[in-house]
Amino acid sequence: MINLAVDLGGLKMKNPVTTASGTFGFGPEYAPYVDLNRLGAITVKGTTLEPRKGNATPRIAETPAGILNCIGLQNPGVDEFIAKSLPYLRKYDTPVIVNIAGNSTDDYAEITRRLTAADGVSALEVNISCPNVKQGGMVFGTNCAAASEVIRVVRQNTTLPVIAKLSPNVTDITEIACGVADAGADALALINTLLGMKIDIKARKPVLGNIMGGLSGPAIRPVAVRIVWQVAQAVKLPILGMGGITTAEDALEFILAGATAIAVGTANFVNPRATMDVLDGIERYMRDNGVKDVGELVGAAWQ
Amino acid sequence: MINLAVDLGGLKMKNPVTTASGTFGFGPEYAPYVDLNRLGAITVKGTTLEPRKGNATPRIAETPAGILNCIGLQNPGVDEFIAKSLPYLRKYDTPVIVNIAGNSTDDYAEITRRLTAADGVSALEVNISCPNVKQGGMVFGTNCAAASEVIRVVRQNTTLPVIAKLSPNVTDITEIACGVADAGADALALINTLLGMKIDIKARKPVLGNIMGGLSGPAIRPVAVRIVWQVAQAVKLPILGMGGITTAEDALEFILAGATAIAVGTANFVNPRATMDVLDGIERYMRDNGVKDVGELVGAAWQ
Amino acid sequence: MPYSGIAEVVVNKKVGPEHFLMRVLVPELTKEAKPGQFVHVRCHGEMDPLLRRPLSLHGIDYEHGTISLLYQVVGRGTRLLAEMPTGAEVDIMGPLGRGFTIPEKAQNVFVIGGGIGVAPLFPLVQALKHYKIEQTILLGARSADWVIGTGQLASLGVKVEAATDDGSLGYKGFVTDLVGKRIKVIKPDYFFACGPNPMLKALLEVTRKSGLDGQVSLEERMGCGVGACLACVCKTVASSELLVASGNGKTVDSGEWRVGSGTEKTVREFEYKKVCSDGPVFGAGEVIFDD
Amino acid sequence: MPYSGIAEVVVNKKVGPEHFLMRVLVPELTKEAKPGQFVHVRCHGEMDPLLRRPLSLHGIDYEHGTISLLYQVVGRGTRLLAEMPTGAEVDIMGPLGRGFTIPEKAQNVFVIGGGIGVAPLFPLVQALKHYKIEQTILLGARSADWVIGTGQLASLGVKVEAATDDGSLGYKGFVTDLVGKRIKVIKPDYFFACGPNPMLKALLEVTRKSGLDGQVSLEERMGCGVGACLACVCKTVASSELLVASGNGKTVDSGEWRVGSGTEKTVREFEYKKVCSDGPVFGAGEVIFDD
Ligand SMILES: Cc1cc2nc3c(=O)[nH]c(=O)nc-3n(C[C@H](O)[C@H](O)[C@H](O)COP(=O)(O)OP(=O)(O)OC[C@H]3O[C@@H](n4cnc5c(N)ncnc54)[C@H](O)[C@@H]3O)c2cc1C
Ligand SMILES: Cc1cc2nc3c(=O)[nH]c(=O)nc-3n(C[C@H](O)[C@H](O)[C@H](O)COP(=O)(O)OP(=O)(O)OC[C@H]3O[C@@H](n4cnc5c(N)ncnc54)[C@H](O)[C@@H]3O)c2cc1C
Ligand SMILES: Cc1cc2nc3c(=O)[nH]c(=O)nc-3n(C[C@H](O)[C@H](O)[C@H](O)COP(=O)(O)O)c2cc1C
Ligand SMILES: Cc1cc2nc3c(=O)[nH]c(=O)nc-3n(C[C@H](O)[C@H](O)[C@H](O)COP(=O)(O)O)c2cc1C
Ligand code: FES
Ligand code: FES
Repeated sequence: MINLAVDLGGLKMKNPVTTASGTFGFGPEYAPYVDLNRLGAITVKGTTLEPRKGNATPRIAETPAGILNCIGLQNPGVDEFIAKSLPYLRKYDTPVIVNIAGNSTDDYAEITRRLTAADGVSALEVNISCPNVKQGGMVFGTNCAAASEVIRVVRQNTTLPVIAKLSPNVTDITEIACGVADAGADALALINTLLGMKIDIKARKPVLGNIMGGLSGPAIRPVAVRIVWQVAQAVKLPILGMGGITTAEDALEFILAGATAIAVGTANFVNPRATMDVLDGIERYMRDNGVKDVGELVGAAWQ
Repeated sequence: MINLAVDLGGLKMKNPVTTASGTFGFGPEYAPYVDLNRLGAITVKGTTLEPRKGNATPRIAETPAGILNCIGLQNPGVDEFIAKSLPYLRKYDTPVIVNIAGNSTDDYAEITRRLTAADGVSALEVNISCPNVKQGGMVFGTNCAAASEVIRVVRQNTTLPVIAKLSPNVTDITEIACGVADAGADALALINTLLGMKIDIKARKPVLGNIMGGLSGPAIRPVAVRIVWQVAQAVKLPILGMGGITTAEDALEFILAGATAIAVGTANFVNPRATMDVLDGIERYMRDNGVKDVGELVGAAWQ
Repeated sequence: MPYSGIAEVVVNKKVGPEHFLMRVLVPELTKEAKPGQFVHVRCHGEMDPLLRRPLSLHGIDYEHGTISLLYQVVGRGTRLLAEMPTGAEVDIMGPLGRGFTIPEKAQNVFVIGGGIGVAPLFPLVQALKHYKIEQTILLGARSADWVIGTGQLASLGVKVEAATDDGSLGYKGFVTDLVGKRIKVIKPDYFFACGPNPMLKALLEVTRKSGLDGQVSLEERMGCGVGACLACVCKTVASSELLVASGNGKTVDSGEWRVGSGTEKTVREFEYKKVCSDGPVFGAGEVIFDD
Repeated sequence: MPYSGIAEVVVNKKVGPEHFLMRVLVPELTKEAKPGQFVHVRCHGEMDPLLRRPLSLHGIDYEHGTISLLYQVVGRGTRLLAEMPTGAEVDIMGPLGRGFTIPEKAQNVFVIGGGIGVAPLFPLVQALKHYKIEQTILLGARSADWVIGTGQLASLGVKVEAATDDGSLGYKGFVTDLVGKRIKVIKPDYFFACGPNPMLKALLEVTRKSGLDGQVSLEERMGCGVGACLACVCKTVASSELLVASGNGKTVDSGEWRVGSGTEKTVREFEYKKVCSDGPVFGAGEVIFDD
């Protein structure tokens, strides 16, 4: 028998495959294509205390082997999420990771309390790395003290596993990883998008409504694998790896680099069954290579 | 008449198109495909004081719409460059930009003196951003004080235009750009490669001989355009833009974002005539849009 | 439930200056397809270009299990599609989105298409014909060559009028101007439209002025196509709110702007809706175009 | 001067379990082509996969201006190549690199191929035949199916011997072992070889032990293909130096390691040479394989 189950900082997942926040909606959108019960966890769209409209359009642009997005955390707010989305998600036997963002540490504290009190939330992924919002977002994630402070506040207000989602747009990500580890994070999510932009040469202005956006998809995978590799060796926390994963082979690169679990993001848009294909492929690789427990592969490329 | 000539911090180029260091050898390699006289400048492979063997193989890996390289500054050393390559390059009516790297500020000082004394060097591009060498390279480029110090030393030892080539692997590139501007740089080259890696899932170890490598090619273009856009608005120096330019449309994105000149790198490997195609395309765009001077386009997306 | 998988290209041929018609054998998808819905198509198997391309259902052949797509080559994705030979496999998802709904009261309708916006109107025209609803089709394009499908429509026995920028076919000018003129004569009671956003914006000014209600099919850049990524949003009147024309000088019949059972309230914020899953077809009273 | 541009695919057909033969019409390239050189091919027009793929000249038809490529589908690039229909345009650069040189003294040679390494040997075999040099061709592969081109070689009237891992054709075992055995019998005075690096490494142990000189064609991952990027380097004996076998227990006839007019000196560092422009063919005495 093959064991695919993993423990991501206290979050028990039946397999290492989850969805990247913002690329899988709140669950029902991909239900026609994916058996949600087979996912290791469902990570939902970034949620804030208050409802948010998000940024102006265009919100997406295609780039070589990637996309830029500037959605800007459009979401119905935490209360509507609890009232409308959680009941749907509770029908599934799959843990729910809620990705949270805020403008201030007070926001993070309050949303943490509300979600901790709600029924059906399994872990919090703390987004301190969104490149697409003016307030909060990436500024927390590129400053070590601010990042640690947010995590400390979330930690103090919850008993749920806390996953800190870090920005790759920094000089030394291991420093921030160490900071949030000390502040009480149970796991790290690596990576959020790279800051990028595209210019429309006909109009002679930026393509995206918000000028800059976050670069995701296969294009960024080499950067993401490098960051997982570096952080896994510097910090003892388990890692949720993501960034351009489209196939099981890609996912295995992250696991071998040191990720305990992985998330499929942009690839869902290209192949709505990408999560299932990745899961099946990991299982096949393990069978073909006589790997009994997926844990044996975690960090195997440097251990 | 259309004016394509630009002034890159004192370096007069007959058009804005040059080659990215390390992707065009020392000139003769692409001479069968490109009329070297038509280039705005030729930027040669990174040169060090002493000859260097570079890193172990494999030195290149393909990634989605990009490549990773870990050449590691293999080069014959500055003296052999002056003796063997400069005489060849002097035959052309095209300025030569020599990309220099060193392990210490003393190295940078000495190589600067030797190249300044040599006949046929038009500008120095100071590589403080190579991700592929242990000593020197990127550590200079990610630390503002160190970066400024290198530029100061080069500045003190030459009358040639000094172009500082910066690393994108930093939290705030405008800070470093300001630092090297104050230290006396005449222009900025943006960007060097992003740090990345790839893992061979069969062998369960990194693909590249040097583990990590520099990511280049179309995949990184959105990041490079964003950096040019940010720096152009923060610093008064002219910018040599690069990162994934394969067509004239790509080049125009950089120019509209604020680059005075642009360099074609990885694209040479895909299309050996890429520099010429880019140049022709820029001219066509100017004609089609009634642009008389390429300078009118520089930064036009935000001005 | 939408299909997602491989389908066989049965026909792929040039039918206009930059236009191709592709017929695809995909019974699972066809059987649920409705006029106004779209499919999300992968143009090849590699990672660049990465995203799928949304294309409207131009033909739905329930009997043979095929759909057809009418597309214009405008960029890399559509160029790759145009290169697919007969027998090729194409990765396709759909049917997606909410299509047209034919209101009970409609008796005499305008079907308006601008440019490639004509694509989704064909199955609608067939449905209208099936319900014996009188219809006038008004198509706009830059010149005669660019008006696609008039022959096919005429063979259905429906009235087709064209407007071309250069007057090489039909009315010389914008189709929206033609609509303005013909509304007065034909006095339709409803309309359906598809075309580029600037055309639809102009059209809504015309129809609102005439008090004509209808439905429009919108375009927006898409990521997922299934409502998950929030890339494709458009501005709509906030639910249960009444939008009163604001400072830009237009006066509109407030009745036209009512959505659902909305009661008259103060002006409030817009609401973003998703073109891919709330649309692409929206009520004409619902959409807000920025200036 | 090497050609770089578009060429027409004249034939592209399956010729082995994973092997394809592509003939390309490209007179400008053909006229300068020599055995052992290669071309650098773009597999499609998009940005992923990005790099060109190096493929040896497997056939050079000076008369018709075509070259042929024999390639094994191992990854995405070669898969895309295999999908190209007759009449397709392929973007090709070449001829590149330095090919085989037939030494004056060679009278009776071994031509050794491992796996797809057989590809560049065909034009060489024809040249050797043209110069009336006696030759024995030794091909290694995993099994009978995987030995490509024996028929074609036999039709040239040259001796072909095979070695297969499973013994399904010819000698059961590695081609390098077969070479070891046949050297003693046939006593060749020179050899040419192409195959995967581990095979070449084993081969050089055999030939060095027997004092047989020759040339080997190497493979390394490439970027530019023209000597500009320094990606494709291989280790060679540093110029005008003599490599004395170091601590790993092998003793070699020092004469075998001499390069050019090298004089005997102390052990020094290796030198990196570029497979794309200094090679792909190197003197057997020149290359150093890491352990
Ligand atoms: C619901 C819907 C239905 C459509 N139906 C049709 C149809 O039946 N026939 C047809 O020819 N076209 C249709 N379009 C437009 C079609 O999707 C674009 O022309 C196509 O995506 C262009 O792709 P490209 O790679 O050729 O162009 P590129 O410009 O290279 O595409 C770059 C990116 O922009 C997006 N994009 C470009 N133009 C548009 C556009 N007009 N609308 C939305 N996204 C765009 C692409 O999807 C891609 O992500 C429809 C669009 C939508 C939203
Ligand atoms: C000088 C030379 C001549 C060659 N001649 C032939 C030939 O005639 N027939 C043939 O079938 N193969 C030949 N090869 C090997 C051939 O280049 C590779 O099999 C091919 O590049 C694989 O591409 P892919 O996309 O299918 O595989 P992938 O593994 O997806 O390729 C990924 C990357 O690795 C590189 N790569 C993979 N395998 C090799 C390899 N063995 N050598 C060098 N680079 C590699 C590719 O070029 C690409 O950059 C030759 C290689 C060299 C260096
Ligand atoms: C459309 C879109 C929306 C996203 N929204 C969020 C979000 O709300 N919160 C968050 O932490 N990350 C968000 N992300 C980032 C992804 O979760 C992920 O970190 C990133 O896209 C890299 O993974 P990928 O390359 O597999 O997409 C978003 C990404 C995309 C493409
Ligand atoms: C093979 C290779 C070698 C390079 N060598 C150097 C170098 O010696 N010095 C340097 O400053 N940059 C070097 N670079 C970086 C390029 O000059 C350029 O900054 C980078 O590749 C981004 O541009 P591109 O995407 O167009 O290639 C190298 C890049 C590649 C791909
Ligand atoms: S395209 Fe993703 S929500 Fe519409
Ligand atoms: S492939 Fe670039 S030097 Fe050989």
